[in-house]
Amino acid sequence: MHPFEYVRAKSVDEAVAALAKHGERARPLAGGTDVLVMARAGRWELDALVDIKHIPETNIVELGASEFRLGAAVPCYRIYEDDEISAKFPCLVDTASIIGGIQIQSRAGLGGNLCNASPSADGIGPLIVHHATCVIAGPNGTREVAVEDFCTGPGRSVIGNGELLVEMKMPIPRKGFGAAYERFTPRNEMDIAIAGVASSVQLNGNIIESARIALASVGPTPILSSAGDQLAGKEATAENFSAAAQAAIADTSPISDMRGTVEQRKHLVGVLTRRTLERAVERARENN
Amino acid sequence: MVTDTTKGKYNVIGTRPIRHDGYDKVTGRAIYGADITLPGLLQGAILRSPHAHARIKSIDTSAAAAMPGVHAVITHTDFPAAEDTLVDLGEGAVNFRYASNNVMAGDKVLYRGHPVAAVAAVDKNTALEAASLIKVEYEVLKPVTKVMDAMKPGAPIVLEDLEGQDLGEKIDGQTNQANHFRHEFGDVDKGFAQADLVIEHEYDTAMVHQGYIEPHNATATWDEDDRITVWTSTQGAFAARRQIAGVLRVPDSQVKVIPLEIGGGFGGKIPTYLEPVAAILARKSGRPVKLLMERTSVFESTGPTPGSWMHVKVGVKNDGTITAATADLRFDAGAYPGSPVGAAAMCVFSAYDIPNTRIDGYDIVVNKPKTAAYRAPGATHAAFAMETVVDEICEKIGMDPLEFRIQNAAKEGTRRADGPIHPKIGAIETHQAAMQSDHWKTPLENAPDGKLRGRGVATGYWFNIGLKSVVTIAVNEDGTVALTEGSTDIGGSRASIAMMAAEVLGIPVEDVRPHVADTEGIGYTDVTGGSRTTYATGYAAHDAAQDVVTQLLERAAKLWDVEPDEVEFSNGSYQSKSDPELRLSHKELSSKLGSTGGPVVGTASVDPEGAGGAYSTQIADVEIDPETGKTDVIRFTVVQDVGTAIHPAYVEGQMQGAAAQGIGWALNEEYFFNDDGQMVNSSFLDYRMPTSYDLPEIETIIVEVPNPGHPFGVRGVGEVPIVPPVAAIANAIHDALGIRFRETPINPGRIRAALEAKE
Amino acid sequence: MARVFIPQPLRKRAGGRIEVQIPGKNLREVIENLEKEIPGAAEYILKDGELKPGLAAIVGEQATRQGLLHKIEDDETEIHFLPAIAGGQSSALGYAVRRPRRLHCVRNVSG
Amino acid sequence: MVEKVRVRATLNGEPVDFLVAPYTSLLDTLRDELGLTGTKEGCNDGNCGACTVNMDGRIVDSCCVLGAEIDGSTVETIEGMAEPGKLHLLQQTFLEEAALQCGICTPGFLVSAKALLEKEPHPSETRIRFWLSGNLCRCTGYDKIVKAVQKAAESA
Repeated sequence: MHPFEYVRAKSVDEAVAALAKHGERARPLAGGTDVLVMARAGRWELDALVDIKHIPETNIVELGASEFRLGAAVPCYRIYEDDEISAKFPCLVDTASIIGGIQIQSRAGLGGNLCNASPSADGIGPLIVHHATCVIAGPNGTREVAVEDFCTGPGRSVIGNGELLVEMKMPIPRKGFGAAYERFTPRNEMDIAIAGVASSVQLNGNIIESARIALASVGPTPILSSAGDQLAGKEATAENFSAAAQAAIADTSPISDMRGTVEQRKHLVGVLTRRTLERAVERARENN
Repeated sequence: MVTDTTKGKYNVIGTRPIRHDGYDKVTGRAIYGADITLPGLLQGAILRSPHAHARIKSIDTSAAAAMPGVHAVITHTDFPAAEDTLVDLGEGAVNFRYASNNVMAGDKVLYRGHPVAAVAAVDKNTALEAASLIKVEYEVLKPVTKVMDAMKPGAPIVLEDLEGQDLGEKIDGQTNQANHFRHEFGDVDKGFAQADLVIEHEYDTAMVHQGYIEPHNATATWDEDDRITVWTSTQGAFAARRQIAGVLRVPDSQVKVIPLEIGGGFGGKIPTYLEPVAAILARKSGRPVKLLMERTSVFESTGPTPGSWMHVKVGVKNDGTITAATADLRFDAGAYPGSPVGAAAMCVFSAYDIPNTRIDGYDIVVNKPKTAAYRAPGATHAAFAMETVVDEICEKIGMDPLEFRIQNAAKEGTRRADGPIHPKIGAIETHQAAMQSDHWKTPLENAPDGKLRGRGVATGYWFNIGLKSVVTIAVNEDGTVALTEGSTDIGGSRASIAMMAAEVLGIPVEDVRPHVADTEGIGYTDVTGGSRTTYATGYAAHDAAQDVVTQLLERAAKLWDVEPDEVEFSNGSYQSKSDPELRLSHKELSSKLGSTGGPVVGTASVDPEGAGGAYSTQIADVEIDPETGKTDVIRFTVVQDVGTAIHPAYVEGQMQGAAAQGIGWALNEEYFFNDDGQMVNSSFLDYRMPTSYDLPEIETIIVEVPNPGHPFGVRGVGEVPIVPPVAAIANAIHDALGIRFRETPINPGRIRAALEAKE
Repeated sequence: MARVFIPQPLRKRAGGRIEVQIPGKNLREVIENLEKEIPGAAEYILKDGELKPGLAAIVGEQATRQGLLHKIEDDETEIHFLPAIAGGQSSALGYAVRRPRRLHCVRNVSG
Repeated sequence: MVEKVRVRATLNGEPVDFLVAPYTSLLDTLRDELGLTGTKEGCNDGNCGACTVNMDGRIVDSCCVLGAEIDGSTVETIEGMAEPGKLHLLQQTFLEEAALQCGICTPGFLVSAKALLEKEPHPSETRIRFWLSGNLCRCTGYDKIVKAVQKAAESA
């Protein structure tokens, strides 16, 4: 492993400055559960890791009147151990409680999961279906990017040299909103999704006003499927969910590898789309 | 019927004391191989081949050697030419030339992860950085990783100088077939003609790893007197010594191996990998050198158990009598000859009494790491094939699978299909106990909506081994004893060995202090493997304790001025036959040793022949989500004849641990190779061993049919419980889905594909 | 006398027989006499006057640990010669390499 | 050459002050720099839990933490679990229930289980199995480990 420096940033500006100084040879360090493993495996050659866990902004967990702000360094456990967040964002609990084991969840968070930009990330789909926006700080100020536009390829994102994901923000769900995430893995825990689907619906009676469906592990990036749009205005019925599942499958472009085959992944997307829509609708009805 | 021979018969045996080494292990004080440190210690790193099969054109180590902090860089040219000879290692044998080539490649790399160079430096990171500076020029060759591909004409040749054998005849020309042997009894054609039903199938299993949590490690010094000392994690210090000495071409006595605590082995820590490399680095640098293996290398470069292709055919009459059976077993040995196909052949039909049998075994080299033992090596593969055929037979002729197994069971006097006659065994008792288990008697509950449930049963045989063990017992003046043994303790054997000594001496087990010695602290002792430790080292402990008793009888006689035969020993007391007043406990007598001739030390060296065989019958309930192909094991019972359970808690632990490994093997574990022959899932993340959240409680039923070949009736217990699980799970999945799987792992992808084909 | 079961590779030379009755007080004598009955048997079983590594001789029901000195107690004693494979480390019989040759040895470690 | 960094932390209740290379993991820091070898390496990539330690009240895989990161933190390892002369209840139940075989995973399991019982004194079997899923054991099949945790919960 190439020897790197450890920089503990106390502010966003300090972090941005440290990242900018080293360009491609620096990475932010949040949970470390991916970045340290990859540095050790020689995936990146780094001169510096910039610890962002001591910056107030990246640690924010704020349930406002209209917006939920989640700092980029907030570890998974702070989501599922917070009753209020758990009640309002059960879909985030779905994902936060299955990323790694308890040890990983003590450190890893959705921000790191996002920046890691893995096609199989469990955390990105749920953010997409919650209409989350990424707040990115950089040498030239702050910009915002929709989560679905954040990843640009396997392990690649819109984050440029010197830039730092500070927080994700998303609207507080209105009444009639429900979301759910489910992945398929051969083991019950400690595994990588062969396929994952996050679904959200805004329900009015039995009519789906709007829906979002995001897919994991079936393309080079997490995918915001068009299947959600097709559900808009339709009734929450098994037939419509099946149609949405077919539409979701059509949006995938999976590969066959050690974790699963193209056929298996497409099939699983269908199953999980149906299941997460059912669960999202259930939650939407509870949230009335 | 669970026999209950132990209860009430013994004072110590059959109880559940706290193990002697337990305190160190729960407090973090126990010293494992990676924990050792020495003054001036250097850290090593190994550069390994990225290719599965390639010719090494050149190695340039100059940049690494020039790096500050680097003390030694070595390649195969630093190794002596190893002897081309097969040497007995107790449990198996080793060819030093292959062993040497395996720890450091010569002109060819034979598998991904094959070591090509090594570095010793001031710290781990410097060593790793230096290793990355070594330039190796390869000519990449086409690899072959599957047995059947390696047997095809025109297949890439793995070992250019291998002389293949086929039924005793040398094979002309280059080949990947190291050997083909056959066992044949009776007339199989006649037997199949007598059958009303003949079932035959082909099987294909993936390579799997033992998955011990502690990676391999070795620390070595090579002093000015040419004395080599190695601290390592090994299943056998003496076997390690022989391998190290063989590769280094020095006499065994020049090498001292100090076995430290061992973090799991299951057969995989019998071969040495890092030890000779650390020794040569130590010699070249003049400093102690430590090598720790990365997890990726543990998968890619140590000894997993083979992938296989098998064909099994069984004929049966409508009344359930087996008339004939044949097996064709083809195992990949890895890069060098020596798969466990011989053991597979010994076991494949050994749970049954079959009049006409033929077994063919093939040992095939491929571009994969050299296989090593893994808990009853070969038997799990064989049982997967045989036991799923038997399940199909039972289904077709409408017979209860346990009744069928009892009707056809091997018993004392039955000839095994590989020749020898079974001694006293407990196959029938094990099946009967399974039949009477709560699990078997409780019908499977209906599955929740959308799920399917099934139950499967399978049985397994393992022959167990004896081999050499030495034990000494020194009596302290306070009545406690120090027990020294050469068997490394992986799963609590210090406790079971101490218990047998305590039983003989009539003292509490806490008064026995067991200690595992290095190769200069005890006589030659074979590896902890083959389910032999509690059997053979326990046998030695029994005999050494008897030796102590004999000597203490003489001391008592001396004290009382009578002849030794006038003193008797019972229940831990020495007493005069003629004068009931003359009576001393072990403890009292121990305090008088100084005045009767000095310390008493009992010793025993054994090489017992009566290991006997063991059977395990297991019941699995599964629940399957047909939409995703996910299988959950919801109930699992292991029934096993253990002879005599010395420490029942650790016997159960062996049964449970083996079952868990077997469940992982059945459902998810595999070496996944890409087209270039590279393993692409060499991490715990993607290798997918079961976690606590993947398994149910594993119920255990201990059956005790004492082994007449052991003073306390012990049979080996560690290996046989991994034999049936894969077949039991496959049979349960069939029960749930109506589909037979003949490949492992039976993972969700395979189940989905089969369901789709069925739809 | 002992009942010697002919290993498969020797069966052709044994005229297809599966077992033969061979005299001998101990295993060494039995093997010597087996060689007279089936030429080549000793070469298959022995190396440097001892049982070959990688080969297990079963005398009675269990692999012998006494080797060639194992006494043959009665005429019904069975003898089998099997690949000694308990732990995978090893191998079946007869592994050899075609061209024994030296590895590139620049410097002998102990020299 | 990257300079070492100074770290001040509380380790098993004692203040520690040391220098460590910034790229060194907490696992290697504990084992190689501070001599606490009770924390074990199994995979070095966060998938086996053998290196589990408690950092500021949360269990973490110490291979996925930098030694430099613990500056200002409180860390507890297996070495800090027993009081002098007295085992922690979980250590005792692990011994009584034969919940260890080779013992290499045991420190990690104990540190994990301790954190669970401190948070949830009476977890269900399912909850125990879920909580411990980040700790791999290859010897026991987990059965006796789960029972030892249950026993400790019952006798607390």
